[in-house]
Amino acid sequence: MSEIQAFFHMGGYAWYVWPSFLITLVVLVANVWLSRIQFRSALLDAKRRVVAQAKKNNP
Amino acid sequence: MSELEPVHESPSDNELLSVQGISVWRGENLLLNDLSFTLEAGQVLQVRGANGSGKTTLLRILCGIGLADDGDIKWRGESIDRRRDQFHEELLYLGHKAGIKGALSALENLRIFCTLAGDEQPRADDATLLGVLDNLALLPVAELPCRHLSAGQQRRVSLARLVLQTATLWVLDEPLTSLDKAGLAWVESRISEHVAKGGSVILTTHAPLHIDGVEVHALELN
Amino acid sequence: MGIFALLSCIIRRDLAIAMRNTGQWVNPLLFFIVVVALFPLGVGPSPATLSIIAPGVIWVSALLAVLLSLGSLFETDFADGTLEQLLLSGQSLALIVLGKVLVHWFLSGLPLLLISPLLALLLALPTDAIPVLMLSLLIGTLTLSLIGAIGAGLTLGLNQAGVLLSLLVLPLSVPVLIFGSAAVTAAAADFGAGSQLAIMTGLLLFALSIGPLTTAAAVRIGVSGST
Amino acid sequence: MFKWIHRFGSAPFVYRFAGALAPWIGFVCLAILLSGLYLGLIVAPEDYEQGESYRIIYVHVPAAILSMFVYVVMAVASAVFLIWRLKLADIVAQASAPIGASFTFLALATGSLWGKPMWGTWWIWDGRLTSELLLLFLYFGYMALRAAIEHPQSAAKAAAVLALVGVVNIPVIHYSVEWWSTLHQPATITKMGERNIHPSMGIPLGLMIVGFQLLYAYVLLIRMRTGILKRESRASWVAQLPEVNNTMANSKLSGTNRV
Repeated sequence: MSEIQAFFHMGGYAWYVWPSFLITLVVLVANVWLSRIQFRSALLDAKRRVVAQAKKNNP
Repeated sequence: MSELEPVHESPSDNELLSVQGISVWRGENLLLNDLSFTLEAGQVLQVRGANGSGKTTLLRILCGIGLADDGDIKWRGESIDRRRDQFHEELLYLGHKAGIKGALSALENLRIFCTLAGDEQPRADDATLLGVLDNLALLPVAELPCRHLSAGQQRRVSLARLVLQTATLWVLDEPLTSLDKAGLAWVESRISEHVAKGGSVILTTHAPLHIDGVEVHALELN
Repeated sequence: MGIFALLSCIIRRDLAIAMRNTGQWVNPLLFFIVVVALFPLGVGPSPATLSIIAPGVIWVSALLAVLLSLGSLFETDFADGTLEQLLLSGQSLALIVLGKVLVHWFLSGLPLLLISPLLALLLALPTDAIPVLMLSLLIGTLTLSLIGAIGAGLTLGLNQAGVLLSLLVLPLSVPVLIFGSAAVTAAAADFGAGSQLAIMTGLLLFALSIGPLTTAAAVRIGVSGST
Repeated sequence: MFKWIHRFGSAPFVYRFAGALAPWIGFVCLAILLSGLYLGLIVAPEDYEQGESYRIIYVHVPAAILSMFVYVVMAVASAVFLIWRLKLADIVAQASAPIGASFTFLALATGSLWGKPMWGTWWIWDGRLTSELLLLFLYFGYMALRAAIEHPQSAAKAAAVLALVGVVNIPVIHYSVEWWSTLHQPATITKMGERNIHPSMGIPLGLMIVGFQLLYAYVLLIRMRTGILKRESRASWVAQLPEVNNTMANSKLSGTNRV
């Protein structure tokens, strides 16, 4: 068994170790991604408000 | 009536309530915009405005049971949050909801109010209570559970507190709704007595007020 | 106004109201009995099984019954405007809350405790364990009323307050559940339940120290959030 | 002192400061997490008792630590909010809740994956897992209460009270559950934390914990900026922000507003 295969085999525990790391990756990335999406949409709302305000002031 | 104590740090010795820059947002709408006023001893302030203009909201905030997004309220020069209990002992609030337990009789409801009003106040005995209820034409229903009373009768039960409890500031939310002419006159004369003793009143009402010898200040909300 | 004068005023008030509204104390009691009676139907009538699960079943049912009744602790006073008058009375709101909680326990916890020996018999719990069962329910339901009142204050005036209340309070009531059923289990196995009951008393004192003050704060927030 | 807090607690300052700090924290976080993974998965030897399966601790333990840590941050922020009425503290608490809940979920999921080879079953009512489960319920309760109350100020205060009640109860719940789990099933497997850990395993674990902390900080900063934008949306400084006010010149959003 090559070293790389052994690494992925994880001494027979591959089915427990790799899903753990995978789910961790998913949760961490989702945290970052969702927070950035929400920030974008908050910025977008602020922009819309500025545009609406500008239209109201000089129609 | 307790003597009005001299106020420290206050511009006017008569100033009781000072309201500074109250603002309230309801979602995207500015309900109350930077509202400021002061109330002195012996003043009556009528808060006017259409339905939904924030009258009840304002009164609740003045009493310290509503939240403002901005602003300060001082009672005798002290923030009402800081000395809440002292303020509340001098306050009588008749809310939008009557504050009457439907399961209890008028007599029982008023007894509880008198007990909770504290030791410094003269405790009303049953003869006094019945006398007041008689004045308000409630004697026949004094022992009935209040849920069997009409809206006008329930309103009068809560109005009985005006003579049973002593307080410097009355905050009355629509005290005249569902009252007949006699009831109206009764409330107006209680207000003029209260003012004569140096008390103050803030109230909302749609009806025009006629109170003998009292100038009614107006606060218009839009 | 003295502490006891205030407490007795609130207690007499709430008792008088409850006396004219039988549902308030009968419904949680019926709920408790019905839920306990469902378990033999679900897990089978074998006395051996039933006597094992009996402490847990009685305790979980009692917990749910107390939570169910907590919804009305402040809600009726809130709806008719008397709660805001209590807030504005200038009296200690924590003491008012304590009085209301005591009445709530008297009307919901105490009946459960009194009917529990009967349910213990239905679930084949050894009779020796019944005194400990009642004692643990006495201490435990009082603790639950105190903790649950915080949730009742926080969910004041909300839609679906009942479900939310349970979601907030159930995790907090885990220690009471653990030690309550452990005390009964120990007594049923002829072990002493003294340490469990001592810990439960500690939990009660803890709830008594933080409960009323926190509930008072929660009620103020709940009332001020309504429009 | 008070003025100082208000100067640096002011919304525009925090908004800009968080925006400037976040990318740096993000880079450092990524570097530390990657080196922790390298040391933990490749360099560190296998455990003599549990074999390779022990490597799950490199994600399980940091998630479990952070799940508690975030709740404590939430509670401290709530106390600051209630005592000094600092709105920013409430934003911190609100922003922390979903992050903490996700770490708690992660601790449960990886704990379950670690438990399967050790105990032979996906779920066991072990003291720590049960505590984590109850912590998850506390997070859910906090978020549900916040969502249920319409009035924003009232929601903030009620949630703050709940967070404080939760944090004083967590130790009580934790010790009750520990006592309960030893009562029902004496622990047979010694846990990693209970014996001395070799540096070759300890260093990557430490790195992963720091990495998770930094990730929390990074996400918290972004969520705080979002919270500030939403609450201050009526303020003039928001309208004057370059990333908001360049709408006339450049309506394309994605290119200009990298976080």
